[in-house]
Amino acid sequence: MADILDEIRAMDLKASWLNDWEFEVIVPKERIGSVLDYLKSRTFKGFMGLSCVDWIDEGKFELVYILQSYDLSLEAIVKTKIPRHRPVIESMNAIWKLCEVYEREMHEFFGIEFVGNPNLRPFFLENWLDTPPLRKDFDTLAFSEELFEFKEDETHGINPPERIE
Amino acid sequence: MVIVEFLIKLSQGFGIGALALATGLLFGGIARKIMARIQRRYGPPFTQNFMDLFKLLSKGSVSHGWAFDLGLVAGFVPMLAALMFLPIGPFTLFPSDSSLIMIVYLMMMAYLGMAMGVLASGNPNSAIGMSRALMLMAGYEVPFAAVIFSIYFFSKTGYLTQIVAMQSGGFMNWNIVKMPLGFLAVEIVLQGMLGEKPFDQAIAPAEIASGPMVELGGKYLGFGMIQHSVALFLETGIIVDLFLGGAPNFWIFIAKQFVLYFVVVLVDAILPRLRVHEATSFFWKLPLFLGILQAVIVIIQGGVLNV
Amino acid sequence: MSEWTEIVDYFRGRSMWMLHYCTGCGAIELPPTMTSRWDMERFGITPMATPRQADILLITGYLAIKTLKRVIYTYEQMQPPKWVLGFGSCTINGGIYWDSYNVIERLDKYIPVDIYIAGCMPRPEAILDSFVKLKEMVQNGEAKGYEKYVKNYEWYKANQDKVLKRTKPVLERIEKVTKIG
Amino acid sequence: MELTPLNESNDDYRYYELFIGPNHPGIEGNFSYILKMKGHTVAEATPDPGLLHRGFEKLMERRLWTQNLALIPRICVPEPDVNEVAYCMGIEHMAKIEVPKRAQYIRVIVLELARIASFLFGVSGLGGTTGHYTSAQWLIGDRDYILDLFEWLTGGRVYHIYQYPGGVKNDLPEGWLDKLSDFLDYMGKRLPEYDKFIFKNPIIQKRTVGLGYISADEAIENGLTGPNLRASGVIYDIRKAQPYLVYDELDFEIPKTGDGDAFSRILQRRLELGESIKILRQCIKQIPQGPYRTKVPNPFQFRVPKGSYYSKVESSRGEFGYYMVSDGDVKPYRVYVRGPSYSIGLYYATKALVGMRIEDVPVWIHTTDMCPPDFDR
Amino acid sequence: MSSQDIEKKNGFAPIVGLKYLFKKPHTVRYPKEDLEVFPISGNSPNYRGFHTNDLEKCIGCGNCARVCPTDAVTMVETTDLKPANKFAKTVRPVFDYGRCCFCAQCVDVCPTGSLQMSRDYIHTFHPSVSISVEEEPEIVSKDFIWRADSTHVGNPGYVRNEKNKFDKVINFERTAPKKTDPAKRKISFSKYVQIYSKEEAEKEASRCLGCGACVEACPNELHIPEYISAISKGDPEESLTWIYKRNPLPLICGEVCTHQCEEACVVGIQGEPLAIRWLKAFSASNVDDYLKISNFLPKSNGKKLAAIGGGPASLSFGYYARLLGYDVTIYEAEEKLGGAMMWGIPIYRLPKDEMMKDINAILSTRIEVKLNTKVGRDVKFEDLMRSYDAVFIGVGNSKPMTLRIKGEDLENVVQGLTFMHMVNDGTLKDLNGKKIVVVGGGNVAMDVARSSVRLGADVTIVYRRRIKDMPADPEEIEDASQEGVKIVEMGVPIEIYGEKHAKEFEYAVASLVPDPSGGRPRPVVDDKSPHVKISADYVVAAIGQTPSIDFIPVDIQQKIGFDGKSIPVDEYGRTKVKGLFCGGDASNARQDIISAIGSGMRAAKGVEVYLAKEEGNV
Repeated sequence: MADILDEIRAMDLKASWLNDWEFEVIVPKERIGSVLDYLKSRTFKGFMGLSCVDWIDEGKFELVYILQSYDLSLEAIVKTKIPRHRPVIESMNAIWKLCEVYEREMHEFFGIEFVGNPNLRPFFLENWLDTPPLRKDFDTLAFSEELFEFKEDETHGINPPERIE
Repeated sequence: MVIVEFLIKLSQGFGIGALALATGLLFGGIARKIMARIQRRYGPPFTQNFMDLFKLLSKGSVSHGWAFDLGLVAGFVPMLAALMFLPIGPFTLFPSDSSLIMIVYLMMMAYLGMAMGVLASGNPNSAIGMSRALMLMAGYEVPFAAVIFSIYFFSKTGYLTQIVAMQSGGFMNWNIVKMPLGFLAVEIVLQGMLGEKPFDQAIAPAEIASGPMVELGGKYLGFGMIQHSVALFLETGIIVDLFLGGAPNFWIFIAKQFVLYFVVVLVDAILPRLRVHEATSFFWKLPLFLGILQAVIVIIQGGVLNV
Repeated sequence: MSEWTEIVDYFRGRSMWMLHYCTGCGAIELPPTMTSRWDMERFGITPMATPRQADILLITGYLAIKTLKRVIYTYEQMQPPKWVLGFGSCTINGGIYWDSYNVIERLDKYIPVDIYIAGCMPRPEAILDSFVKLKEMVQNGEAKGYEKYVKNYEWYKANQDKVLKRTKPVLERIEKVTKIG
Repeated sequence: MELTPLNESNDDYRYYELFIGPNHPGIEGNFSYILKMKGHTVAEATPDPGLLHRGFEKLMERRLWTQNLALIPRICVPEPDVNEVAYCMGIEHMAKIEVPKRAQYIRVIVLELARIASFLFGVSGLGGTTGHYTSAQWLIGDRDYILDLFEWLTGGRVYHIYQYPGGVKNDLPEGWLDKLSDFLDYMGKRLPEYDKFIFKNPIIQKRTVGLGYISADEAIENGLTGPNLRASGVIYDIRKAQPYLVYDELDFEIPKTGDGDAFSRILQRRLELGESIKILRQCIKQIPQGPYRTKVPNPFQFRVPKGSYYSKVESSRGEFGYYMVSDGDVKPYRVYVRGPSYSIGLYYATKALVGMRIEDVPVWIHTTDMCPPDFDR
Repeated sequence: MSSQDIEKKNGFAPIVGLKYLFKKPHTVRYPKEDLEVFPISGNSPNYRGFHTNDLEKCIGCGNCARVCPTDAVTMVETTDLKPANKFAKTVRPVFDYGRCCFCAQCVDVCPTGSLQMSRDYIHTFHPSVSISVEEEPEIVSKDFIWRADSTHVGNPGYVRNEKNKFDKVINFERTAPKKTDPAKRKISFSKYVQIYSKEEAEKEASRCLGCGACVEACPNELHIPEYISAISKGDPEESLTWIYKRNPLPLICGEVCTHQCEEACVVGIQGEPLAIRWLKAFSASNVDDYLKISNFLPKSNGKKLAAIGGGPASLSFGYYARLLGYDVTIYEAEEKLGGAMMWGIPIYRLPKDEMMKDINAILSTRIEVKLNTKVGRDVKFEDLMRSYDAVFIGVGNSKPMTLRIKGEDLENVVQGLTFMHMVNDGTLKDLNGKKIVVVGGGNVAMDVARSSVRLGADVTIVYRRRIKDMPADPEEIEDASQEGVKIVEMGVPIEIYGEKHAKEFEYAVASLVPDPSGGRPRPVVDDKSPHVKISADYVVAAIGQTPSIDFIPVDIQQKIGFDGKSIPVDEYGRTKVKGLFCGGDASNARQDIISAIGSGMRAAKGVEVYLAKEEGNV
């Protein structure tokens, strides 16, 4: 089992175990397609999910592909970072057709462009005109207050004791 | 005198209508109670259907055009008309005109009228539902026709009053004893006619959101409900007349109807719904087989053996 | 005439058909309420498949913006008299999703609500209790939300449009979303 | 709605659109498929999710790690406990918290009870769609007994909010295990009745056998998990393959059906229900005494060390996963929820529904036991 | 049943369902019937329904409001209750059931156990037809907001009371710092309490709920939640930044503060309070360069200030005045800075190098110090008043109170502070085998007793009331008795016998009479009280002291209204004389270091206010 990690490392990629059944691979953006393709050929056939993390301080989006091997009982977490200001990455729908819907979701929630994905229409949201909502710079409370017209009392009624500073 | 007679007939007609409606609603209510028991609960009061109907009639309603309204009337009136020719116990409004063919024809008219109405609503669900209802009708009318044929052949008459009269004189004279297979086929057909499971494809709430009824609301649904209740009374009544020897008085008539309906309800409670083509092909298999077998037996009995 | 109204109201209260529409997570307590353990059919309340036939609309919890649109359609399709029940915290003041970008805060800004039930989510007992209350209200002629809707249609419509027909971003954009092509 | 022919000149059929959901008794929850119909047959299915979208992933970033425990059960309403357990297990892994044995047993009990409840709920949905209302009434009625158990244990019927990083919130109440054992006896009596009433029912079989067949390879390719995958013949269960909690100490099997059709999907669930009862009986026998929670810092000071982890639990619908990222603060940096119904409901359905007759659509939906809130989030 | 068995089709199998036609339904006919499955009828015994709150027990800490994931809890000012204790706030939680998700996290985090949940859960509201649509949302949401009180208390549900308080998410057990064994520590003056290790500190800090009840209890209102939170985060530097905002002597306070905050700590209501003091010591001892993290920027505005006395008040005054840009000169009569901290506190509690770390940090802000310069003797007070823009008096209390009994003027009958001075400056080196009687129950008494133990003496403390009434820290008392100090309760000194030296000490065992005015019970000696004599080589009276401001001319003394016990000042430390400020024990109600620091800081602010006003006048 452990040799899969050696194989990946031999490809000049960073990989490490997270626990007995899970390892993560950090892949540069350009090689993501080939790495996923390789993993799929190495029994990682199940595509479990695609997530994205907004590292706003770094100015990067981190895409996280979660793959499952039913033969090895292993989970592979493949991560890649793309710049935040022009988030473009190739679509993986050539490898997994179902990647399409996950990418559509990430496009909607993060504004990431997936080149080669034919279907990036609005999905969960209707008539969304603001910043994609899962970005860190989107303030959901402010949005809610503005759109649904209610005001939040931030102090909870507690007046801080007056102190001489 | 003619006028007086006409008025009497008219009021009697109204009486029959009201009676059929009340009985149908009551049956519906009791059926809900029975269903509830099988489902391990108490269920609504048995007068619930009356309250539902009253409420529906008092509710606002939306029409979908003249065809919609007309269709509903066309669905409702033939059903009432058919009722007028049904021998209810000893009583028949038009004793000389209780032709079975006419009643069945009027009933079909009612369904077609209904079809016209709901199709006018333009909702695809009701279109699907109606096409299903008609397909189902094509299913059960065939075995029903076979059984009616047997009865015609057996009784040598098409008038319900005469068929009832022929069965007088005790249980052994009832057609159910003489034509048990036919009765079985008709009981299955009744399940389909009443649209009870496994033959409720036409309404199928989870598939097509109650089918034809999808656009019916308020008073329209109320009329639908009246129609259904009258149909319930009419259809069970026909079978009572055909197979259970009619009845010496009204109460026994209702009791017999209820026994028939009770079986329908029990089956309804334990079976799910078939696909529509499965249902139709089912009617063309078992009930039709039974019906034809019955016809053959009758023919052999009457024609060949000449019993 | 008033006797007649009373009679009508009496039967309306005894026969309330609810729309079978699970708008939110409170709907999970509806199956138990509908079925054998609690059996709401005892009160003459049955689920109905289409809004045309329904008398009561249950807003079972939060409404996403997308659902709000459907709910308004549904509500407008229902025939008067019709009543709306607001289930749980979410319909009253936003509930646990008070800060969510996709969930409305107060239901009665968009459609009139006749009765609110506390709880997250309300237990079957609470639901039954509210049905009994609603029945009494209907029979006393107190539940007139649908008339309110007609009377104040402009106000409701304005509120609905504010949420549903947005034409420009709600918040000032901090960063421009990059789009290609 | 009008019966408008769509402009497809090369086709003689009249296409029309039909909405299955959101306001439709045939759909699970508040979700919608827009079907393009050709007669009674589906020509194209488009899922229309988002009707339950609440932005959980955003809201979680705004709340403390433990505050989220009140939020996450709502991601999958019929089976909320898997969320809590998966989330807590993820936190425990990242913060390296040991969970006492007793707590792990209690978690297994809760998970398996939830699995039974979810089965009853799911199959009752099938009863509802096929018009087999009696079975729906029975199953939901019996599910209520499980909710009673939960209510006694946790104080809430549906949302238990019972798990906590490090264990469970409180110990089993006195007499609870006896009550559980009584319930299992009751289920033992009821199961043969279900079998006769539902599974042996010729019409149920007629409606489901052969419907929506999917092969093992296809199932993997389309991201199916859990009973849906196993029903296609891939015997993979996280409880066995990557045992978490104390599943490796318990003796149970993964039943094999493997026909890949709708009937084998519900049958798979039914057989797993038997295994769940077996597991529960073992738990009652084996549960050790002792502490039930490792004390962790209080909510305001509870910081999870920097890192990320994908924690997963075998729910009754499949693999429920939480991908969590922490930047070492009191609030999660990012939580991504992988709902088990996502791939089947939003992707595979668009393939599977095509060519299906309208009456089979709700049946198919209910045999896959999809749960819209878990992909709408 | 195997899978093949189940799979077998059977057309008659469903008939099994019909048997329920004749069985009793299992419906619960609510509202006629109730559930009967739990030990009690109705919903479960620990149901999470509406909240109840014991308003008298609640202290208004607001933890419920902060932990609420739905923001449903608001703390609202109330006027109709009397507070549970002196630290209790008057705010009480109000719940918005248009928000609440009944998760019970508020109950789990309630430190007093006053907040609980009931089994009641039904509340419906229907807006009346007459309400206008614009008002309706407000009216509806208001109807679901109410203060949790005892309305539902008769029907308890999800309860976290004394019995199952450990199910709460609060950690009630303190991580005690490592202490040297009593047998070992009683022979040495080296420090016996270890400062927390990083792990211990983080563990202890992680118990903090962050409610800030301690802030109001602290005489100087330090940013306690913030700095504890920073420790819990593993960042002692950030922690010290917070501390330094209001306390320039963190390590000293970390070691010897009277920690009022810990008395107020809400965790202490049902468990052990946080060791706030030790945590402060942890962050101070883990940072080397204070000034770097305190963001001190040397600047000067050309104004000059003088501070009389080298104790904590003056040091604090000096630091904050420097922060504002003033040039400060400290006049200290002794040879070392520190005042009471230097001479009054034994080194096993406060090693001198730790103390100097704090003091040197302050001095490195370029404060001028004039040691061995006693105002009144070496410099004239009037000169100071003339040559400086403002003068701060931080002389502390140096005039001891007397026992007022016979034999007090004997040799070897000394005052507590004098005794400690002798210990600290090394004049008293050995008390081996000597018997020492300490009169008093304060921290000074403890210091005297325990220092004497370390010098080899056999010590008895005689106190007028019970041990639990002693003003000294409970921890100190416990440590003292561990070290073998005998404590006599309710001993009222009667007489000291001896010719030249004290030989015997007599006290009477009093009985306690409740104080009618509500204070602590008073010891009363009557004829029946037994009298006890014990032999004593030293009698130390540690019963308090008063300020001595003889260096101030009498007319000014009168002007500022000195009554022999304290100097009256306003909140900015201003006396009634223009340009004269006062702080520390001389003017404070509480006589401890942190109050002194606070008064020094306020006086620095007061100087700013005063001088700004002066300039405005010009």
